[in-house]
Amino acid sequence: MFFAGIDIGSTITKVVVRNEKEIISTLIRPTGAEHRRMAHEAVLETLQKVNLGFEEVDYIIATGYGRINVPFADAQISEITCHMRGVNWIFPGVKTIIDVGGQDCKGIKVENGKMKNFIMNDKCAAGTGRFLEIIADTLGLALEDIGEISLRSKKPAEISKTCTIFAEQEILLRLSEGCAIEDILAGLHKALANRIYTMVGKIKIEKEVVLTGGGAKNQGLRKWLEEKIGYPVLVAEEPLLTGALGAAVLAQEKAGKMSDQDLAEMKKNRKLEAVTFFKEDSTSNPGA
Amino acid sequence: MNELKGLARAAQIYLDPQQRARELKAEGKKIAGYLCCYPPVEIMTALGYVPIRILGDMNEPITEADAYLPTVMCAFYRSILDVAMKGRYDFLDAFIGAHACDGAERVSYIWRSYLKSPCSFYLDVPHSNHAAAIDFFKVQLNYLKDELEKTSGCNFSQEALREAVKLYNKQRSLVRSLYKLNRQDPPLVSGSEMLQVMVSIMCIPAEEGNSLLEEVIEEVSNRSAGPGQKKGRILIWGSLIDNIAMTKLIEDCGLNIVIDDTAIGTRSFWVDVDETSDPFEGLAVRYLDKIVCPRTFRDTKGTRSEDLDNRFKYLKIMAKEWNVNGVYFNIIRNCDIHGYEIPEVRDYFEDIGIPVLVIEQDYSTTALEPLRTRFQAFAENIG
Amino acid sequence: MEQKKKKTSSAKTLQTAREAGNFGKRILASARLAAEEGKPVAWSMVDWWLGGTIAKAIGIELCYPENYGAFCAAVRKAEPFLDYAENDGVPNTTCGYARNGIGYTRRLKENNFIIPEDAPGGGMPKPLFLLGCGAVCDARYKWFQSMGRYMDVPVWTLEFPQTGVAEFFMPGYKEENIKFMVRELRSFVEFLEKLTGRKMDWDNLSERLDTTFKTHELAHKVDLLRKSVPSPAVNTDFWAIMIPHLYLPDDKEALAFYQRVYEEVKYKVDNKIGAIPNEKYRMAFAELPPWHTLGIFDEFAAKHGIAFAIESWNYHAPSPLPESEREGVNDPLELIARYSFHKFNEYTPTAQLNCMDPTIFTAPYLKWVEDYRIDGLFCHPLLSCRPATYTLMHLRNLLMEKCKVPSVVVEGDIVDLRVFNEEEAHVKIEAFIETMDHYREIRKKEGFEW
Amino acid sequence: MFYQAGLDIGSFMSKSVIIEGEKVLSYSILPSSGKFKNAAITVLNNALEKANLTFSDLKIIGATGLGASFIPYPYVESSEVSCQSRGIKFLFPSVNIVIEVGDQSTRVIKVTDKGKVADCVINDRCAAGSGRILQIIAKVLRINLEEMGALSVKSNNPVRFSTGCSVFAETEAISRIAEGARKEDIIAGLHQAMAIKIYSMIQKIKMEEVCAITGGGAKDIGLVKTIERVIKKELLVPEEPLISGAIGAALIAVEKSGILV
Ligand SMILES: Nc1ncnc2c1ncn2[C@@H]1O[C@H](COP(=O)(O)OP(=O)(O)O)[C@@H](O)[C@H]1O
Ligand SMILES: Nc1ncnc2c1ncn2[C@@H]1O[C@H](COP(=O)(O)OP(=O)(O)O)[C@@H](O)[C@H]1O
Ligand code: SF4
Ligand code: SF4
Ligand code: SF4
Repeated sequence: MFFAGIDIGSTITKVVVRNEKEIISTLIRPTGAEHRRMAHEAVLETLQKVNLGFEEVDYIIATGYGRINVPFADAQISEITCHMRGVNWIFPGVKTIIDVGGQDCKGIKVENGKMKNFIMNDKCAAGTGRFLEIIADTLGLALEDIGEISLRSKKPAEISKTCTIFAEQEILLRLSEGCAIEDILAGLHKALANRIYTMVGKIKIEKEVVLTGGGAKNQGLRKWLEEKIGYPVLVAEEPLLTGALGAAVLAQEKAGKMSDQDLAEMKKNRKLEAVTFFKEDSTSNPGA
Repeated sequence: MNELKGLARAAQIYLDPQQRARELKAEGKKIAGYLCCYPPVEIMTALGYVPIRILGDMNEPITEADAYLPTVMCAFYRSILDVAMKGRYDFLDAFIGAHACDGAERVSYIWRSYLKSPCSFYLDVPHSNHAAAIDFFKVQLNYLKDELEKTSGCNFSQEALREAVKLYNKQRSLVRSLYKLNRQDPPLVSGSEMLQVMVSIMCIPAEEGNSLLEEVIEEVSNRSAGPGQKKGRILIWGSLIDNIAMTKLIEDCGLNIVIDDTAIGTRSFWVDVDETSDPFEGLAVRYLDKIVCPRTFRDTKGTRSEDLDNRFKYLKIMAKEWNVNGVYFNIIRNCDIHGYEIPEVRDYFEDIGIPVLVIEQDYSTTALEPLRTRFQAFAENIG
Repeated sequence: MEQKKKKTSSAKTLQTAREAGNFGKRILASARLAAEEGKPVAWSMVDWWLGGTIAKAIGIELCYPENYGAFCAAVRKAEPFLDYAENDGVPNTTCGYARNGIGYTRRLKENNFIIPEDAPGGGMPKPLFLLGCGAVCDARYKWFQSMGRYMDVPVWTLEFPQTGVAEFFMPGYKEENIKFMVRELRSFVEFLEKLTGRKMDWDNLSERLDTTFKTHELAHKVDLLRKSVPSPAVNTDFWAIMIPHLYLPDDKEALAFYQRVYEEVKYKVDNKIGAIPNEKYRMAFAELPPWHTLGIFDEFAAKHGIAFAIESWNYHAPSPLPESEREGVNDPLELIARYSFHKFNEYTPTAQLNCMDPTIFTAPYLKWVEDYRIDGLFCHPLLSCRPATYTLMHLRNLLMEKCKVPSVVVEGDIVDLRVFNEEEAHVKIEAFIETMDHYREIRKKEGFEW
Repeated sequence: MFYQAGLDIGSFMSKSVIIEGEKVLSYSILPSSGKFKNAAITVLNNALEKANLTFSDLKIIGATGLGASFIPYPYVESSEVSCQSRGIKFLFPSVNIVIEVGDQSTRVIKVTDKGKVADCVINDRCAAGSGRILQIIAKVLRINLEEMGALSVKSNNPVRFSTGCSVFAETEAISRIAEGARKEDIIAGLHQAMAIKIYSMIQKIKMEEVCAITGGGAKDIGLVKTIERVIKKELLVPEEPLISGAIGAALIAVEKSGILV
């Protein structure tokens, strides 16, 4: 049997396809404006890599920011649950998950594989992966590199503005003053780590701590977070995939609870078509 | 007058809660607006006023109020002052402010510094249920009566007050009956429907409210398709909710709201007024002592766990009788009263194995959507 | 978090103000000593001399978590406590003192009630009970109730009625308030006697009251002296010297201290010695200060010649209780009630005159701007204390409308320095100088006194 | 008579003016591009050139703005708030209130008869509501900043933004485009959100008779119209809104130095 999880993040779309035992194929690609109708293609592409047909997949779960309207998914599950399950699958001993995504930052407490508590910041971009993207962009550096570069600093610059937009300006100001790029980057990463730490600290950080989501790919962020927390954090080999992985794991679980007949019936009804899955506006007409 | 009945009528009133009051005003009735659940509606009714609960508006961006209130305060009360400054409550004949919490207290003050009604009274509600406090509150209620009497055009009579007590006790018992219909699984009334009914009965005369409740009870008792079964049965605790955008969002995410302990909900109706020989006695005890809201301090007696039971036992009972498997703490940001209470109530529920979701919300419909993921994750977790 | 803020504490202009810090340390030290000797200690909210004096008269040592919050903030050690409280689920919007206190208590509990070694100022020992209060703000009892969470000790809340301006003048209303307060105090005494097994020492109480009245009278006289131009003392002095009159007014040493404060200020007034060189503007400050960055006021003084002539109504001793109120009152509890009620309502007639509500936090300023010849009001809305912030916008409206005194608003917090932006404060003050000039002219044109 | 220069080295744009007595002789505007020193030099030289003057003709230079400290020659510095209020008063003697929508902050200033600051509200901790968002959205929509206004005016169905954050507004705009929302509706929605924010700022210092708008945002006719609709008042707009701060800087410099005009 085959199961798929598709995590349509605000920034990056991730797909994981599994059989009963292991991951057999994955895909990571930007969610960018032009890809927002292409969830079905992302899934097909992932399947193609291992020569699977769409009908062969028994259960598909969509998660992430754009999960709400994926017509071919058999279920939608929030990314909080999916990340938790994905990380727990890789690190069974995990107690605290810090997920730094493109649009939000979450802290999740896990106890015996069950979610105990979570906290989420999504009102201000200042504590999210978007912050890093904007910095990289402002400095004309690749997102992949800024973390490493920041590690070279011996004297992190003081960044006083918290707002992402203003931090961007502050970078320019510091550059004009002749501050070294690595020091600026170190200052920014430190500030980001502090904000994330304060937020997640509210649910009490306990060992083992796993850092996941796109932010986990950033070495600088990881280091400064570890410094705040006081001990090392774990990171999956590919931290971007934990949400999709969790979705795939859940897919297997759900499929396991259904009869073959029901599964077949469900598969028949799937619609593999292009529909925009971003529909955040469903309650913007409240009170009516 | 109006053909709509039951839930449909409630939905209609909810859309413009002050409309009925304006109609009555045009017919020559006097209208009294009050804050929070502490000013006794019985006294207003006994003096010929139609009492209406003053509400905010989550749909209306707060602009005018910023000239009078800082942005760091409870957005519900900021919104109240905002819509009032924009004229929504200009028709009131009496304004009754109350010391429910600091927010309510200061807004009462500021309201009457700028908006003048023919009659206005600030009801000082003591902080505790000490014996001296109850007596003091009784004195306060008498002052309220005197003040209202001056402009009501009718004379106060104990008899009228006793009648009003009966009328509202009946309302309370109807509300409790309605909520009881949600003990079954799936519940018969959705959280949004319930909220529409609660808002409605707070904004129309008690007799009308009572018939509305009777209609609704009959309607839903016979219904075959209610809100349907969802993943979780939850209790909502905390600051109030007065807009169905909020309850709809929660229900959309797979949660049945079966019971609540909030100020526009059971907290205003759960307990009756005792029919004491001096009606003010019964009123003072009911409003100050029998309404259980974290704004009233209850003495610590004995051990800590006894203290906790003294403060929150009713929640445990609610949770059990309505068979809930999750609790949502609806905290309007900057609400100190509920804010300080979060850790204790959370632990209290978690001790009996019921998971809790805490959200500090901003009292604005535009800020709701980002909460969706949280409710969904909570539903997945308890479902 | 690393802080690179320049100067934190302020250079006080009064010699006595520099000494006042000892009182704060003394409060903590005597509480710890008492605890070591097995004597009862309680944590008390500032309750305007209601319960504290009574508790002390029965032999209980007090310390004040609120004051401790200000202390931790001033030495910039509050943040870990704030975090620790937030960690347990207390919203970060609640009172900074409260979060500091809750965080501290949580630490204390986890350390088996042995004061942590690194506790700022030596720390507060575990109390026998917690004394909350209903005056001014909900935090004063909700916060104490929350601290109870960690200690399993009883919490007592003293009632403090809050009256509306119109209601205050209703027939019999005031006496009902007093009656209520006296009954409350009586049950508090019963509570204490039961808890400690001691008997109330009424003579001791009367003596303490007597001292309190004397200390306060001096403190009040100092306030009156501060009306002189140039200002003999400024806000940073006041925030230091207030500690003895706010927390230890019934203490003989505090009384002696105030005598010296009075003499020092009197000398400066008589010789026209200003607290700051070159006083050009006189400002008032509402309401609670940024304890972590008091040095900023020195900078304002140096840069623009701003003297903060009066500030923080909440912390000031009231004028002496009028004779008419004392006459025939033999019960010390009634005296306390009348005095505390007086503190909160002495400006109610001013409020009535101006057709406004409330008295607290607003009416005193209406009188002060005239008495102290104030050019501008510095409003400090606090992110974490709403009670002292709720009425600031209203106050600014009133001052402008009734007295043509402008205000400048700089957001910040008492404890949480993460939300204070010094740079912003400087920019705003700089622009505000022009504003004050402008309204000076307007006041002159409209025939105001100053 | 003598020549005075005013410089406003903003985070986004550097502006310079040359004034003689009551007359603005010339001005120049350049992007700061993060190189404040260069921008300051070039922008002043350009204005001098336009006025046919040289540096030595200048009697005094006044400066303001985030990047003022990078100016390499002597100048008199004043706060941005004071400069805006003085500059606007110079342009519109009747004005009581100025709304300044700059790159980093939005300010509402109450101005005295003499062009001094009577009161002000500044929004500069969070970029939500500042002029910066206009640029961000223009970039997302792939249009020029200058085109925004005209498009916004055409909308009859403004999108309702659910976020205050400028960064997320960008993402939200992207989603809307993906859903097929029209550009004009997105821009109009943005303008609506900004206008409400500005309205509530004005409320904090109370509305007055004559209002003007300046700063980069004033160049956006859509924003100006939306604010006018929300506050129910017409706004005065300078011919070149970007330079009002620089004008004020020049004027204040003269006052501060005590030179007699
Ligand atoms: N190679 C990388 N190096 C550093 N950071 C990265 C890298 N790839 C992605 N990121 C960060 O991850 C974020 C996206 O994370 P993701 O968890 O996919 O969020 P979402 O699920 O919201 O799309 C980006 O904003 C970026 O900051
Ligand atoms: N032609 C234009 N149309 C619309 N908006 C503009 C235009 N030019 C500039 N702006 C806006 O004005 C802002 C810059 O304003 P400015 O007053 O120069 O700020 P600062 O002084 O901080 O640099 C930019 O962020 C941009 O949004
Ligand atoms: S939400 Fe909070 S501030 Fe608002 S009424 Fe309730 S207790 Fe008061
Ligand atoms: S007045 Fe403010 S600072 Fe003082 S205890 Fe109350 S909430 Fe805290
Ligand atoms: S501070 Fe900046 S990043 Fe945060 S909400 Fe405001 S605009 Fe967005």
